[in-house]
Amino acid sequence: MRKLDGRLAILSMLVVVLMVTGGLVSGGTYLSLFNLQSMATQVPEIGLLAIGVMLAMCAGNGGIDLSGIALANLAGVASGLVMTQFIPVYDAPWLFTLCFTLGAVVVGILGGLLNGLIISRLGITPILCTLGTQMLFTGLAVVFSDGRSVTIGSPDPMYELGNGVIMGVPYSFLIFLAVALVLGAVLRFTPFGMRLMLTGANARAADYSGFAKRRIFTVTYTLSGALAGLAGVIIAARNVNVKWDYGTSYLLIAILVAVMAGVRPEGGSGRIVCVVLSAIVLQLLSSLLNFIGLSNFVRDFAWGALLLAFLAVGRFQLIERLAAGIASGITSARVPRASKG
Amino acid sequence: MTMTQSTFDNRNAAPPAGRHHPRAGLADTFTRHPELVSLCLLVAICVAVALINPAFLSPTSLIDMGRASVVTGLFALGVFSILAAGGIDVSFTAIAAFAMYSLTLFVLKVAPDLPMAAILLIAVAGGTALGAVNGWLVHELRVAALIVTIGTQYLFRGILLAFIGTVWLMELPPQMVAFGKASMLDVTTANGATVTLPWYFLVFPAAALLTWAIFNRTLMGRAIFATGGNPEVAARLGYDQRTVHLFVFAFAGGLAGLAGIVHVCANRMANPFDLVGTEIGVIAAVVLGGARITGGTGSVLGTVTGVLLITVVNNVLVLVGIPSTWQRVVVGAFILLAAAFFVTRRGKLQSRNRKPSP
Amino acid sequence: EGTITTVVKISGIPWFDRMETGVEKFAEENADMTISQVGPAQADSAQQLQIVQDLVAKGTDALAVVPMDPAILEGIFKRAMDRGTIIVTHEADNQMNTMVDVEAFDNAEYGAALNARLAECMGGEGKWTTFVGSLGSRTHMQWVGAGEENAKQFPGMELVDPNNESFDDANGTYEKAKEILRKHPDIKGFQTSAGNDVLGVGRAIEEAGLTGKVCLVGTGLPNPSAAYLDSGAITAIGFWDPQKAGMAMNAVAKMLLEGKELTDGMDLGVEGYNSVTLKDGPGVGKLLIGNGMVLADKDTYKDYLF
Amino acid sequence: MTHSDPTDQPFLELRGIHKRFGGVHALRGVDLTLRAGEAYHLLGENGCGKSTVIKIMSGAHAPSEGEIILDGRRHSELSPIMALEAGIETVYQDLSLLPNLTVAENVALGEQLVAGHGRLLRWLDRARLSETAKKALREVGLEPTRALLGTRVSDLPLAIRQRVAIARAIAQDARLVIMDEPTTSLTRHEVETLIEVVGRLRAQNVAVLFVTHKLEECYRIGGQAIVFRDGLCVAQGPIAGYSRAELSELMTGREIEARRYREGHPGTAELMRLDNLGSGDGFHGVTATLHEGEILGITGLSDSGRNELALALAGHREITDGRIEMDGAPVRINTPAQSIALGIGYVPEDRLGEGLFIEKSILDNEVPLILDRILGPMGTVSRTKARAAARTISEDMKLNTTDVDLPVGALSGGNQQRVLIGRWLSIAPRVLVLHGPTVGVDVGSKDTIYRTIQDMAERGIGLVIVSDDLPELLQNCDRILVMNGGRVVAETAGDTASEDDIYRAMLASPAEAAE
Ligand SMILES: Nc1ncnc2c1ncn2[C@@H]1O[C@H](COP(=O)(O)OP(=O)(O)OP(=O)(O)O)[C@@H](O)[C@H]1O
Ligand SMILES: Nc1ncnc2c1ncn2[C@@H]1O[C@H](COP(=O)(O)OP(=O)(O)OP(=O)(O)O)[C@@H](O)[C@H]1O
Ligand SMILES: [Mg+2]
Ligand SMILES: [Mg+2]
Repeated sequence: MRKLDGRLAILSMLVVVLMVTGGLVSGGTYLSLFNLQSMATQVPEIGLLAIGVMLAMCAGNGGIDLSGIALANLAGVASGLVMTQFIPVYDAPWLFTLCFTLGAVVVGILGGLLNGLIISRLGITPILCTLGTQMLFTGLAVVFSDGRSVTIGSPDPMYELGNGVIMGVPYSFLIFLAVALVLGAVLRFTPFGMRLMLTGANARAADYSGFAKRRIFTVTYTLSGALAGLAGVIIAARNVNVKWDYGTSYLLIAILVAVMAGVRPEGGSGRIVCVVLSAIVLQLLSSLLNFIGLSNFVRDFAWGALLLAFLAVGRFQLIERLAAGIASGITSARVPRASKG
Repeated sequence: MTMTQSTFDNRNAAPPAGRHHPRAGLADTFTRHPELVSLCLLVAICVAVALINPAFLSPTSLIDMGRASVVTGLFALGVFSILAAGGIDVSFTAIAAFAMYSLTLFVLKVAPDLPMAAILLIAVAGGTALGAVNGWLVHELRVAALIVTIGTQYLFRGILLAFIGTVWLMELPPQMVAFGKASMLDVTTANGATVTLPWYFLVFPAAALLTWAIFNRTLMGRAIFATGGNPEVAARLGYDQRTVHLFVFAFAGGLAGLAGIVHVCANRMANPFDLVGTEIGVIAAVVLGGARITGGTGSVLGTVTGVLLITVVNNVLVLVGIPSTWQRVVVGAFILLAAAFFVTRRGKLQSRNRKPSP
Repeated sequence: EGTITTVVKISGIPWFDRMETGVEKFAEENADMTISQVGPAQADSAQQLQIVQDLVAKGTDALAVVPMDPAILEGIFKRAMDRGTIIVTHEADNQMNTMVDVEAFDNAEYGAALNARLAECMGGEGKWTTFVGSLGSRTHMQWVGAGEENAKQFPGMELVDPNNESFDDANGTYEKAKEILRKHPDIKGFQTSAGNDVLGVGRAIEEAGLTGKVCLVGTGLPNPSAAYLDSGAITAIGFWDPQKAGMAMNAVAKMLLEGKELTDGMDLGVEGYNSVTLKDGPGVGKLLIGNGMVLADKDTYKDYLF
Repeated sequence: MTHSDPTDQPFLELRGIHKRFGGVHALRGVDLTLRAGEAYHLLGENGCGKSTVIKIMSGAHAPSEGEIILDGRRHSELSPIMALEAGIETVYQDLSLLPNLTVAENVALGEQLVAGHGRLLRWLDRARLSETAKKALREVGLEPTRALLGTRVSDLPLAIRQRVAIARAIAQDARLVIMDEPTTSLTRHEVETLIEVVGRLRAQNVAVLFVTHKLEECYRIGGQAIVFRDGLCVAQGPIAGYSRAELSELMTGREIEARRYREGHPGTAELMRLDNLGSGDGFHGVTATLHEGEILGITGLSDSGRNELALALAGHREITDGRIEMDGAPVRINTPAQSIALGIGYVPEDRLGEGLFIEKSILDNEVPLILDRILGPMGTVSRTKARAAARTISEDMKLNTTDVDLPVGALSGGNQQRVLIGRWLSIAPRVLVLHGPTVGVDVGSKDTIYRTIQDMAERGIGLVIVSDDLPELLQNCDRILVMNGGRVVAETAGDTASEDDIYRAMLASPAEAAE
């Protein structure tokens, strides 16, 4: 518990530090409403995918979801192709937006369900399964769209969804926060969420407690798929078009966001607020570097260094020690080590 | 012996499946040697492809696949070592890119006369050093290796591209070109095309042999498996965890460095953007070869088989006439089917086991 | 005064390094303006989108973008233009939301020209195949499409296993090319699209000892291709000079910033763009086409050292 | 071998050893002296620091304070390899076997590791490996067939694993063999073997340090008793000089008498009937009844089918023959969930591996079965209800803490087991199967657990205790079934049965038993 809160503290601190630095180096532009909104609209896609990765990790059993962005693209492509076929985009904007969203989320759910079933019924390791489905989903998107980008169009509701703001806050960001909030509550307060976390903590004990482990895995990956579908909708709304190869670099970034948020790859623990903050931190950092005009290779470097710094901070409990003074020794959590001699 | 054997008969000690099932002998062999499952799969695929297009069996295509497997193979051996110790690595491609590019640049700019042997040695040494950084971080930070190596992948690649260079090196030092071209075996086909099996191909079997020797003939190999099986217990039993961690990551790093140089020489140019992005595929190959992602299992033979599986599948798509739009679907479906085949083979056996939980 | 930022598909690769020399040249000539080039570290349209979005938010006056994927940038371009940002694009003749798209040449003409060169080498008959960077790359698909169209003039030319994806990775292209050489031992020609394809296919041809027996024409840069051109593994390369394209984009952006009018047949003051064709684009903007196409072979590539 | 005379300088001495884990002060100044050729019994309640002191001797932990004198040389801490080189061999409480290595490797690799002073870059001597392994396995009464040598430890049943662990400890020339609760899953005969092994070791002038909760064994082995309480050594002397009651009192600081707990009587209503039940090659033809409020004991050797029967009742093992009736109506039990729905609970044997969510809080560990019953208005788990439920369970089970947010890993073994049993009480089960309910639990906690068991019976719950701790069964059960070779071979009343009769039934060859 304490440790997670430490993480929350660092992440929040980083948000502030990055904002202040950005404000200083850009002479204020960085903190302009427009830029804040612009950054906020960039967070949701990767944020939703990272939450998906987190869910899979929390379920334990070597859980990970590599198929997120592929599924998001497939969802956008498939739903886009079908809906533009049957619904006049600009004549029935609301109907179209609704159906497209629904379609994409359904595709996401189906894809996630496929992952879930393969993992829980066939017992295939998640990393292998989602790697396979990642290619499958990408491949299907290529086949459906013949490799071309699919134009969704931007009827008003779609445009608003991707770029509109309410009281200065982008809709997409609000949707992301809402989803995070709901899922956070699901994980913390519903029987399913508690079972999910417990299963991740000890799958065999979960067995003996009569948890329907297979169903838990299935639902978890389905949720992750639904999030991917939603990410697909936001991508479509933001970019007007969807394409099968969008966001190939998101694969590692989503994992990066999740682990920076302190989600344990072994399962059983992780907090959604940390994932949200961690996504925001990466966004702030990457926008800041774009503002400064540094090469994007420096960004890779900075992300790597930041992640490692994070680990060091967590490992040596720097935050806790800062708070508690240098009272307790660092040796507490040490695993025995053979000394020479 | 003084005690009564009747009470101490160790029927239970025999593998549980062995008692009541006549076919258990074969089944048991499969459980103990998952690499045999992959081997069967490999043979099945080869037969299927050969039936569809006999050209597959021509020496030229076999040689081509052989050389195509070298870089992936070297990576895979490293990944296998790390998986066996219970870790995982996604930074090895970045290490390879780092080693190959900076070394090529160094040879071009500073030491054009460096003999090839020295270049290979430096590549291995450099890779080993970067790998050791991984190992050290994993050991000291005590977090999942996946996380650490995601960090170092970004870090290494970032340093390479931001501070060392991005310019492609099209003109390699002559000794590297020669190394890439030196041919061990030439086969001339009907249309006058020649296919050469270069000497560098031997790097893969040699590395596989070395890995095999380390795993099966040295204490280190056992210590790595011990760590993968249960790190705390291994530590208590006197297997120095720091040594194990440093060793596996350094070893994988060394192999990655070597792979990088082979890649450059074979490719006749040094492109710093190469390789990174292929890591998940390599891990898939190792897992298809029977190593579990949770550590403590796997074999060199299995790893080699897994590499060949992936190489074959990637290299016969055109041969069997799959249009390019469908190729991803086919590879994805293949991975899923292969994994399912694998798991059901193993699962059947395990259901006979007395273990209660699935 | 005024900032123009050029955003390329991916930074660090030779093609865009060459473009950067153009951008730098233009910056020297316009010392009063802030002119620079950036690009993502990975070939991913999402990364490029982020950069563009941040630059728009930063308040850059004009963006000269070579889209990784024009479709993906439609949304942000529209918003940028609404905000008053000048948008100029390159290699995106289907971009709806751009003020001017600068093309070095007409894509269909270019694809046909490559194919004509290939057909000439093949003597108008035999099997041939095509490579594209990716099935999603519109210009590449246009080029091979035009090539296919052109090849119809020669009944003896048979297209086999078309549109192989190279992902602009020389090594992957090499493997794929070898596989094709195995499957079709009698193949006579390759038409390739992405900048590295000629290197991979060229190496496959050379190593198989088929130099001179198999023809290879594709997009490539002179310097990297030099060795294979000399050996004859590459028959000819087609390209346009990214340096000039970069300068042209920036020149157009500057004119738009200054509120000047673009006219058909005008001179941008950049080689290859001395008398440009101005057409209506597919969307709100104009399509500006230069005459920058270059086809070079063994004998002529030395004139273009980059 | 060079062995020092027992009267000579001691082999190992601990002086003023303290050990702190974060805020937990596990050892508070322990002084201990171990001499060659002597047997020691380290006794104490759960959590008093026995395992910790052992880990300090074997180099697995570094002490926070104090010094270790090994063969006359002072050290502030030992490393595992130093301890091994000095001849300190340890069978840890968790056995510390490497699950993915073979039996031969587990037993004999240590020898080569020590020979190389812990250096790992050495060639492996395979011939020697198998020689050493064979010799050591024979010592503990396992026939070292090729199949056994090559079997992975994870494929072995627990009892054999324990013997493999002992074989590992004696595979090389040890000078001190430490065994932390080595007999928990051994049957009586296997214990006999172990006692013989200990005798032989002592004859070879090897010191042996035992940790166990089974006092009977200590008396049989003889030697010195060392009693720990709350991280301190409170008594040391020849074990024969202490009575059971004295030892219990020393350990707990209070008096506990050995007595039959069972006072109540089973009801008359039949709760569950097993009719000719069978499960693959686990067990067959099991017919039995369980009444309301009855406590039924099931015992047998580890391969007698008793474990499989327990698992089958809990839905973890397929039932292939026969049927189960509850309240006279046939029921199906294929999955744990079905079993739970029928009101059948199961407390697994392996507390840490199969029972607890060790990183999670006490609350999380106590409520997982009733998540659906403590919902708030929104269909979410009500934190207040969960907290209340957890508090009640904690109180019912007399946990030594009221803080339900504490990680359950911070509790001692006895308290952890109580959490686990409490989890099942929360669903008010009709039948509760307890598999080894007091394995590795000290006298004090045992007392609480037995009282709870009796309480449950009073409430009409049918209890099945699967155990090989015969006194436990005799103290608690109405009836005891003895299994052998997959069948029930004897049934005795709990108050009249004698340990000897039960042993005889357990140990008879299956053919004899069938008669
Ligand atoms: N790993 C740990 N982290 C934090 N606190 C711990 C840890 N282990 C133990 N504790 C604390 O130390 C206390 C003492 O534990 P101990 O095992 O001595 O309990 P106990 O009273 O002896 O229980 P029992 O009667 O079951 O033996 C625990 O109740 C707990 O509060
Ligand atoms: N790694 C650890 N971290 C924190 N506390 C620990 C750790 N190991 C042991 N403790 C605590 O130290 C105390 C002594 O534990 P130890 O395992 O030595 O008890 P024990 O006497 O062996 O008990 P048992 O009979 O249950 O095995 C307990 O309170 C325990 O919870
Ligand atoms: Mg205590
Ligand atoms: Mg203990």
